Amino acid sequence: MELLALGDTGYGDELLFGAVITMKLAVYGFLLALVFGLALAVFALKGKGPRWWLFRVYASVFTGVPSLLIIFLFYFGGAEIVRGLLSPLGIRVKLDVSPFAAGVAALALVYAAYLGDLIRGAILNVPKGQFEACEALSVPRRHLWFRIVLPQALRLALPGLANTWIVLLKDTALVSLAGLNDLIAQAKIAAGSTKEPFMFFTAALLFFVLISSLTLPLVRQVALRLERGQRRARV
Amino acid sequence: MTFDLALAWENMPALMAGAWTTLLVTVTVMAVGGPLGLLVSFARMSRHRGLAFFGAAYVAVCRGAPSLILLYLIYNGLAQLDIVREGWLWLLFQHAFFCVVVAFSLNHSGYVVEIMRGGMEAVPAGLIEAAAALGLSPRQVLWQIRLPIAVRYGLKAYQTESLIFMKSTAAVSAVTLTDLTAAANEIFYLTYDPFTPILAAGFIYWVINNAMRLGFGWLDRRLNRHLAPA
Amino acid sequence: MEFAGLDRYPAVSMERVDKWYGRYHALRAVSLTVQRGEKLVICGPSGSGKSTLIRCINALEPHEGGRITVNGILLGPDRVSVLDVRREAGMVFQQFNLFPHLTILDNCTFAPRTALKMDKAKAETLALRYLARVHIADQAHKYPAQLSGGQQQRVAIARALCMEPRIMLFDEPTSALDPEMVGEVLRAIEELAADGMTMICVTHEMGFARKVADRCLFMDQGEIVEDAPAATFFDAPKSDRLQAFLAQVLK
Amino acid sequence: MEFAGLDRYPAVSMERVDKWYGRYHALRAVSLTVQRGEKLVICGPSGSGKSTLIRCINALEPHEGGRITVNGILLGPDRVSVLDVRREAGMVFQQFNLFPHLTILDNCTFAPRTALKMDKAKAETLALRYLARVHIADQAHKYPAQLSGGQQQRVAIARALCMEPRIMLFDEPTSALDPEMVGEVLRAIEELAADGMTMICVTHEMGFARKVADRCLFMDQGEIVEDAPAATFFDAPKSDRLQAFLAQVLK
Amino acid sequence: ADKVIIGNEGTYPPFSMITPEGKLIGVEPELAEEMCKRMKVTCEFAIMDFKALIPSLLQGKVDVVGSQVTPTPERKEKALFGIPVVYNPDTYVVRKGKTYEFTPAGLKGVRIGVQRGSAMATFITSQYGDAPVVSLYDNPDQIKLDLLAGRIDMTYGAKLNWTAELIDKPEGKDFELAGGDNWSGDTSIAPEQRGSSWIVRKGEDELIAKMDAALKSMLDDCTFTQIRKKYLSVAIVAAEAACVAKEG
Ligand SMILES: Nc1ncnc2c1ncn2[C@@H]1O[C@H](COP(=O)(O)OP(=O)(O)OP(=O)(O)O)[C@@H](O)[C@H]1O
Ligand SMILES: Nc1ncnc2c1ncn2[C@@H]1O[C@H](COP(=O)(O)OP(=O)(O)OP(=O)(O)O)[C@@H](O)[C@H]1O
Ligand SMILES: [Mg+2]
Ligand SMILES: [Mg+2]
Repeated sequence: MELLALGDTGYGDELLFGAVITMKLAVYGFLLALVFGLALAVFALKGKGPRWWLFRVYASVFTGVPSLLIIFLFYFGGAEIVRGLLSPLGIRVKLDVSPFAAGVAALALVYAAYLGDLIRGAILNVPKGQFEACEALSVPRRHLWFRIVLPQALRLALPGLANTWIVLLKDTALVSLAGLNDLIAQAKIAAGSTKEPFMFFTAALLFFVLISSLTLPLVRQVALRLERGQRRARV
Repeated sequence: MTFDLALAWENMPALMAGAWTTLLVTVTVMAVGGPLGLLVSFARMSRHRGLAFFGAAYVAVCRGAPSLILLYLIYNGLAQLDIVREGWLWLLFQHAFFCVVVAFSLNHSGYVVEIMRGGMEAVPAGLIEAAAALGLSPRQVLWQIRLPIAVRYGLKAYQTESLIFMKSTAAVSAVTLTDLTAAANEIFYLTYDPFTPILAAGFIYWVINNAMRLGFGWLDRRLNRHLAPA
Repeated sequence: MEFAGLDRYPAVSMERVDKWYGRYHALRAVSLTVQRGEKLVICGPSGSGKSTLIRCINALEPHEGGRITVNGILLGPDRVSVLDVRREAGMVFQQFNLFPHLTILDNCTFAPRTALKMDKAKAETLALRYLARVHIADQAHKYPAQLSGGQQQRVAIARALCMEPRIMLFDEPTSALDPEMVGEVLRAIEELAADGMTMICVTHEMGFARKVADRCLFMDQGEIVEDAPAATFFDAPKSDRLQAFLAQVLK
Repeated sequence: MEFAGLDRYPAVSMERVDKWYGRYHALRAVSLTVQRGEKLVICGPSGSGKSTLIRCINALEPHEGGRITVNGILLGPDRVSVLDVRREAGMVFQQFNLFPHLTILDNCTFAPRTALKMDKAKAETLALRYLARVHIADQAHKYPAQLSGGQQQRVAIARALCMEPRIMLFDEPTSALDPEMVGEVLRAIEELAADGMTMICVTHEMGFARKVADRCLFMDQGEIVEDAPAATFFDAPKSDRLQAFLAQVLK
Repeated sequence: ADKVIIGNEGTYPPFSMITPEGKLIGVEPELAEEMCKRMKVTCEFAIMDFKALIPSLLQGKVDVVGSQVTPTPERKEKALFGIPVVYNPDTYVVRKGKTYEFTPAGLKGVRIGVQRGSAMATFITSQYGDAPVVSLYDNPDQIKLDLLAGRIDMTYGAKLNWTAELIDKPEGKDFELAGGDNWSGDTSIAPEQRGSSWIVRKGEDELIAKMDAALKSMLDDCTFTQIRKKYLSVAIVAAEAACVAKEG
């Protein structure tokens, strides 16, 4: 067990650093995916027009292919892709895509597709009457979206968001294969150096289980807050 | 960014062999993990406290753990135990494929439990009461009314999970199986071409993904015939 | 009918029945006897315990105190006789509660086949007979979602009849319907009543009550406040509470 | 009131208005003038276009042909004047459509604060005044789900009044309510009517229509079939269709 | 170049490993540090999976692969190889008491484990075709576990490592080396020049020349051998011969 100690005698601190990187990757990836997914949802909201089809194509590509391949593509080909996109504009940059950047970008783009679908569904499930009431009261668009529709959509989307968060968190494990020193990579290094793989892999497993188990009560708290007013006061 | 068509074509047999492994793993795990999840979902919803706790813990671990780690612990971890290695279990656990099926089925079934539970809870109480009022026994109500309706409710969520899970089978390369991703990586290591093998494999995944989607769509139409307009 | 002696028992008898939801006292020492063939209408304000009362008769809710017997079968707090009682009493709900994934015909044959182990052909003949009785046999192969509310409710009635119960319980069978569909469902119930079936019906359709009911109950706060023949119930209500209620409902 | 000349315009005028839902012709050359202060009740069978009519007045639905003017503001097919028109006409929906995550008070202050940029204190004073007018000021800090249907509908009325519209549109304001709660909402509307506000109300509450309406319309299949003062409308319906309708609704 | 990024795997004892303090140690990192000193450049290590090393080099993410790379024709097409830093011949590891004939017929149905993406894997397929059952692993540790567990009959890999990591250890008592020393690399290379090297991108001729010069000077003044001795008792390149002889 002393191998798991923090400080110079064990790999505990290395694992911890790895865990911080894993969490950072997951949180950045998720937040970006959320923002981007929201944009996609609003973009593709209306019926089956060209925008909807554009979104379908996007989603089909990014949800149809394993995130690992997209991480690899960005990591090994990202610089070339960006250069290719910029060169017609006459911009030349020297740039290197770090595994972290590739990971965040890939997770954000992949999960934006999932979240876009989820959020779009949630918005469509907000009763039409809410939109009509706002229109009838001449409420400006911005307020309609940010204060009436999105808070209610968030409540509907919450279970799905929590689920997606857990899936994304676990998907970060793949970025280690592109050379990021996240928790999994640190566990592999510690295992390789000490020849005690099980201890370190079990530790990593417990970390993931812990975080996803903590997610659920947290989500319940948020849900209770959002549910404010939805519950019928029992007398 | 260049896609080397000749290279992709030349390696098609290797990629197809990988895709076959991917499919085989996916289908086997769905066949094992689905019923397993159903079983555990009964424990999860049971009034018996011990069973319910077991169900909750099962979901927490199986759903929370990355399948890569789960797989590693089962494949390499169990092999360290003498009881496993010297008993009849070894006949099974010595095979990477078997370990893959176990690990992924645990993971997959963790999701199935929650999907089933959600579906079962969403069945309107009125339907269950109506069945009870018709004199059906609780067992008949469960199997003939609640379950069939819950399955319909859960189908969409199950589709999403299955598609994500199919893609996550890329982790099986960690235990010597050469699936589609591994096959693409082999080509990558030999050629160091960063685009061709990945894009080719990506395309095959995309095809598998959409084939599964079509399958689910067909199932959905069959099961939800009753919602179609007359 | 098989039991010659059956007629000696009342269809339903409740003696000082108490029902609690947690700490809420939903039925307070309710006593009630319904004779065979009688048509009983129950009304009362929301939350007064009407649904609870008829759900107790059908053992959909367990009761905590007192005795309930249905066609002579005692429904003790031990609830061993639940299935027997449920075969005596068919129930029609406000929300229809048809099984959405089964066709109309399957909805009707489902319980006879699974609970009574009736064979398919016989169950279908039976189902078509009762569907015809509520004038809806031509829809037998559709699914519930393809019918209007009024049609769905008539299917629900046929489905309950297929178990050949001796008593029918209706819990606000028309209150989830569009005004235009209320009529067709009430007509179907009226026809049943004319056949001599024992019926207990929670409803606020006063016109219907006047026409069909032998007896009306008024409930408030878990108690039966007034219990009178239909005529006097409406025209000479005794209690203040019923007077106030009728004044409001009849505007 | 600010415009001295305003009284010269009718509150609402529709000239040969056509409305299509895809290929379905929902309003067929409807013409209608509502004078300021007038109380208009619209009735008719389901699907006859009642909701469509009042939603067109409020520009919730665009119309395809004809002219609609509201207090003299022309609502052309170009719809540039939508916002102006919506400030003239408040609307109360069948399903209340309160914002479930905002308190009653916030529901009422939300539009004045966002659309009119009113400051918080002023908006709250206003809201409490209108909540008091529908007798519900004491519930201001609850959430909609904690109120009964009747109370929710009264909040919806107060919310619309907070925008100080000159015309109120009601689309079946009581048909989603339990029978006991209909009364309280109708009373609140009656009080408004007594204050002299212009009102257009889709409803099947004939008692209410008789008491409050100056004029009644009967619609069928997208057309106004009968347009008469309340008294003659009920007691001497001219068209066969209205006669049949009244016969059915009044049982 | 003032700053050179050196890619290393960190999980290949005794050549490369990471201490509990998180420090990269082993024969190769220490040699590399000394080399950098002599080249008067600052070096930085990037630790990653062996499989990611060459792609990272090609993409410019690292400047040098500082983990021994066996020259194969495909690799030589993509990168410049320095002088050998280790001649680590490949050999088979088998269960004691089993004898195999190392021909396609002799290995028919035999289960062999090799590392994915390695020169060894290519060697096995080119030698025996599909006669043996080849299992591919991400790293040698997994091969060792499966060898011990009995999932595979033999492995083929670097002799020095397998000796240090299995044969010399108590758990390796049932295993032995077999099949002699083999060269999995480019067979066109003369036997005395064989060995694995550090590599740089094509076109970086100046860098590789400076590296080679620094390494040569380390070999000449026996610093190379001193560093090696901290971890390994036997010589790892032919060029060490003089130093080894001097010390007796
Ligand atoms: N499952 C339950 N748990 C707790 N309280 C309940 C439950 N079901 C009913 N109640 C309460 O019991 C009382 C009687 O309910 P019941 O449904 O019998 O009323 P009702 O007369 O049928 O009213 P309604 O006309 O609204 O259907 C109500 O106050 C209700 O809140
Ligand atoms: N958004 C829509 N798209 C297509 N058809 C519509 C739409 N809204 C209404 N309709 C159709 O237009 C017709 C008139 O509808 P409207 O809602 O105005 O009727 P209504 O008189 O208000 O009926 P109800 O009493 O049921 O509310 C109906 O046939 C309806 O099906
Ligand atoms: Mg009730
Ligand atoms: Mg309408």
